[in-house]
Amino acid sequence: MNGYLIYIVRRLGQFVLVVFIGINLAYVITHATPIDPVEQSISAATSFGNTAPDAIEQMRTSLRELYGLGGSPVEQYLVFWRRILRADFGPSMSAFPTPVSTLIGRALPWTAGLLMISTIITWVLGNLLGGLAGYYQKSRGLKLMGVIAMGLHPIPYYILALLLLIVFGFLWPVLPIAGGSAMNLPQTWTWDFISSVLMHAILPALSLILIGIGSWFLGMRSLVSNVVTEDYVVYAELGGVDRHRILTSYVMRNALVPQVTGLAISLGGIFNGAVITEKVFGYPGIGSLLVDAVYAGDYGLVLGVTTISIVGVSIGVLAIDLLYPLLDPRVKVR
Amino acid sequence: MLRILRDLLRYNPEFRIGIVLVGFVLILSVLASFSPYPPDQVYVVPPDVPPSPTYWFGTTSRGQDVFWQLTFAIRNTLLFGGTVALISRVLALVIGLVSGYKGGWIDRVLMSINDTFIVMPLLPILVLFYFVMRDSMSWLILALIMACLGWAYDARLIRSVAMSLKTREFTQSSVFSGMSTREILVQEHLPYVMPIVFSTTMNNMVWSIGLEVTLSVLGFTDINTPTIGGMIYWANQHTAMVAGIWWWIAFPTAIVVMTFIGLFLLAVSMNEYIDPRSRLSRMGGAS
Amino acid sequence: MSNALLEVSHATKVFSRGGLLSSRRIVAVNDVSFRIEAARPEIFTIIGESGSGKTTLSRMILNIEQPSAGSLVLDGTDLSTVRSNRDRLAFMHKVQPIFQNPFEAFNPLKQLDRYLFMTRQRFSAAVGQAALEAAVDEALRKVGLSLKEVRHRYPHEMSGGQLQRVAIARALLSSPKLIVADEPVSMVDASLRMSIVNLFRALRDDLGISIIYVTHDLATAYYISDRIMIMQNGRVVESGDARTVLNAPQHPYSQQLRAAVLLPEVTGGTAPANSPST
Amino acid sequence: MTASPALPARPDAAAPILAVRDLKAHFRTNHFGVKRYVKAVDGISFDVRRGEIYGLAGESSSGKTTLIKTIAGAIKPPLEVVGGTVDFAFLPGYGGLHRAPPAEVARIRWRHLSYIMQGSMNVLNPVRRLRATFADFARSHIDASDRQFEQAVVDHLARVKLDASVLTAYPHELSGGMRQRATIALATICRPDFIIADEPTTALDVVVQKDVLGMIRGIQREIGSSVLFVTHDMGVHAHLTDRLGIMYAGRLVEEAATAEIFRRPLHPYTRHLISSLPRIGDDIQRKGLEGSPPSLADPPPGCRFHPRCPLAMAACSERVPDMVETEPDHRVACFAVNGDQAP
Repeated sequence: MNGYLIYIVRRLGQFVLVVFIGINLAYVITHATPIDPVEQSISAATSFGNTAPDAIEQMRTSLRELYGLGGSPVEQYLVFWRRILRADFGPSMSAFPTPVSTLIGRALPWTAGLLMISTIITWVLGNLLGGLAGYYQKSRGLKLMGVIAMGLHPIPYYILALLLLIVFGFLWPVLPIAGGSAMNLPQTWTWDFISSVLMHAILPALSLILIGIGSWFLGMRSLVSNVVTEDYVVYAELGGVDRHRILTSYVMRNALVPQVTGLAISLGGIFNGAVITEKVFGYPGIGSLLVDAVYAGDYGLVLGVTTISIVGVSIGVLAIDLLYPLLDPRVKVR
Repeated sequence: MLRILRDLLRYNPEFRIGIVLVGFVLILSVLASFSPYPPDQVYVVPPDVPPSPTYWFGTTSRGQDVFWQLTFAIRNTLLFGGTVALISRVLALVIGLVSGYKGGWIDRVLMSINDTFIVMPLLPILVLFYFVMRDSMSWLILALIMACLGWAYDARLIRSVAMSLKTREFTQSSVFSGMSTREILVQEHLPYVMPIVFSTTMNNMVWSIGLEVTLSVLGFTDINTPTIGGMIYWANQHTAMVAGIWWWIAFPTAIVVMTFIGLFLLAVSMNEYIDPRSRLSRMGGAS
Repeated sequence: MSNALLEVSHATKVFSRGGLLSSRRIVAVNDVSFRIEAARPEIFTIIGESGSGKTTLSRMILNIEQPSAGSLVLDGTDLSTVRSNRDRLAFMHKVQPIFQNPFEAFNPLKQLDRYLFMTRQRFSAAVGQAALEAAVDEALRKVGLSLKEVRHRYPHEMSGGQLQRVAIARALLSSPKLIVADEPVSMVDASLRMSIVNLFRALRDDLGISIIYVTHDLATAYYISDRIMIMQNGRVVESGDARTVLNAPQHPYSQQLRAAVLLPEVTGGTAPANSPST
Repeated sequence: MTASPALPARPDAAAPILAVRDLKAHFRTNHFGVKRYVKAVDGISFDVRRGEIYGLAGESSSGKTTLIKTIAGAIKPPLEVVGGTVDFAFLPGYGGLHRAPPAEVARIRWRHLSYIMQGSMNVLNPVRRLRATFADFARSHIDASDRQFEQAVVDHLARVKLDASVLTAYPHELSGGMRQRATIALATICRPDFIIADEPTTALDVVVQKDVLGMIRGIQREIGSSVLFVTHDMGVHAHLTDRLGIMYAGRLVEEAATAEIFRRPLHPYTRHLISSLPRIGDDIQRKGLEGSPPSLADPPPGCRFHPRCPLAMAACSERVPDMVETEPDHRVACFAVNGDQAP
């Protein structure tokens, strides 16, 4: 058990390091560039329409405070960290005076829900089909699926989402193409609301699943075709162990071990996909929030979403890493 | 090198298709030099003309010829991907080889940083960059930033190979033949790592071009330099899809998908070629 | 007082494994001392099973691994002072290794003769292509090969026995005083094994090279060794003249090892009672 | 499961438990234009009798591993059986596992034919506890309640001096010797008629090796199985096997009772093999053999040993010598020994 403890401590250390480096990166980006972020934000925020001069001045003051631009670089750095640790990103510029944290809190469940469900479906489906394709290499259906996976895998997120939008939005309009739920429904736990949420989630989830499934499929297929040549699989075959048992407990089980690590590694990428997907389908998650915040020049919101996504993805990675030893008993001795 | 190319062409259908696709895209990008219109000028041709013998891929609502615009776009996009791949390969190679061969605390420090970059969600960070830089964001700067963020996974790959190479007996034979560390890394280990570098180059280009398209579509790049993503951005700005100007979006999309599938197939066939088992059977080792 | 070619005194190597919280210390080599005289070339055999520390010890002698405590002095030079590139070359000029797996001893992607020429160039004053080729050919002839057979060949084109000969020829090209051979014949086919083992004898008798032969095989050890040293769990349990020790081992572990040797002849006791051939 | 210490019935020479006839198994590969055709097993015939341990000796490229793979029915491309038959007494009429219907093969595996593989490190599923592995392999063959089955496994493990606690362990938690003993227990739990053992002790330390060999012998006597035991280590053969076949470059060159081979080897290759073995307490100078084993992709014509043979004659490079029963139970394939029976 001691080995597991060391493992956990190590992963926690890695988690802290990821968050630390990520947030420092955010600091460097916002503070070390020669451009004055305050003026940038104000010009972006005020470029549409007329804003009263004293409102601009008020914005300027609160932005300066928000950036922590006063004082020495060390003080600025400390102020920056203090705000991050308190999750205090100030009021949103675009939805003044709602605090940034409230906006993020509202959007986060949408993204988390969409991402979790579609990631799990993608991972399970991709590995299952890829595993079968690696084991039954002669099956025509699975070979065809391999070709489809190869074709889908390299398509950029945006293009695929756009294609789905065209197909299900214009050519065959059966699914809602925008929003997280029907506008007229109150957000309470009624069946109408839940089914509306699910209906609205189908297209964005489908785009994420289609785009992601290829790499799991191909990865698992090649892993399985390696695992079947391992001694323990050959031995089980020579031992007349039930074919089904060999496939599940010997082949798939062992091939899945690196795929779990792979899932942790790919979480950051999955999040990238979610941002564009949310934008295309008008999904009210933090991806949309981020994009709109950039358009509106809302510094606090952009920084808040960036920080939250770094922390969120790191927590996801940590969670997967902590589950990993359940799958691979050898972790304890390493 | 030429023999590898010949072998792959002759025996690997995936490589053949990949070469054809990538070759087509490359030819298209070369054609940019012969364009009758400068890429940054608008309303040089009648707007919204569907594909025809005069305008093969039609024209845009901004009065640009889609075909010639596309040649510029794909050239810039490929240049972008190539730049990112080149710089990040150098980083991955140096960090991977040194980390793997040296081991110890150097390895531990480098790999901790490395693992951090692997799981970092890059899009928000790139968006933050754009947010701060705004109009000063050129594609070269974006390429530099992405190269600095995109080496980690491949460095780990190279490191694992370097580590196993280090423990192989021929490394010690080389040491005791009087070779220096630099000579061993360059002459003995690099040949094993090069195929990985080639195949990850393809994957890295797919990755960086994909991100660039994403950012451009959102308008978070220098939209005045024509790229594939930039074209789609302008098409969206003019609601081309709703207006029925499908060719404005369809052709850039088709070209980028071709590029991706081509690069991906090249990477796949390369991987198969460098697979140690297949390599051994080609060389005809002991049975 | 005669000069020592190699003086190992109280050599100890500790590996620590584990992470921040619990680091397990593994004493791979524990207080080992022995000495090889410069004036009297010999085959000195280190015997042990896996985990005995014999390979770690041989790596310390090759200066691939540094001792945690104790010292190793080669021909008057303490190995811990060998740091600079020049020192390392001077060190490797005197000591050369032979490894276990002949198929791994050379880079499979490179031609074999490259290592031979490289070794000669680095360890002797270069004197032109013809002299270089003559030197390489001479070294190869000492191991029963010739430059003609090896030139432009890749490792996979040769048998394990041939490759091990090339490895020995390469080691000879630096004109070493000591060769450290870690299980050099365990992966060589039986029909070729004895030629390699005999070669070690010839190196000692004809060229005056001392050999540290690391093995688990008591029979070949008996066949070629002058002195042996038996190790268990990092410690030396018994050492001395090879014939004396192996004919009548004193330490219980040595006796156990000796008893476990499977003799290549069918003895009445082990033949099965129900043997159908009776 | 009642333990029957009784010895197997007196071997019946007319009905061997395994009869291999003129077996040919070749590798055919084509990678990026490099075609190879390796005749790894090229016309091998021999019998294994009931209740004996039959040893197969040979060097790294002698084809012995391919031979037992073919016998065990582990044939996957690029390996293919080109000709010949493999007949087990418990699987009559098909001429080999590779030709029998899958249901028949499933019926005999582990119940009648089990296998001990080379290298113990990777033979057991690394993510499965030993209890589950035992159940996977043996449960369907043993008609008992779960409790009784567990008890039978524990009793059987005791035979290889393993504690019941190993059942809850993962393979990596055991030492090399324990793992190999566990696989021996696994291979013998169903009391199979025939056990194929491929270098089961090569990776073990000498002291452990002797123990493990003793256990194999003990269990084999107790349950009366026949064993086909493959190793390159002549010491192990001398210690364990009843009869011994010597392979060289894909063919069998000599076969006799193990004691007979060590006492009076006839084939020049065997003679060399025996005489070159060093012995403690014996200082006679020993010689290596000139040349190298041939590549199986391009073997020499005629007798494959002739380029290295001190007794080579003209016929040796032209025709392949047959295995001839020179003396009762002693077969040799050599013109120099048998004389040239030219047609």
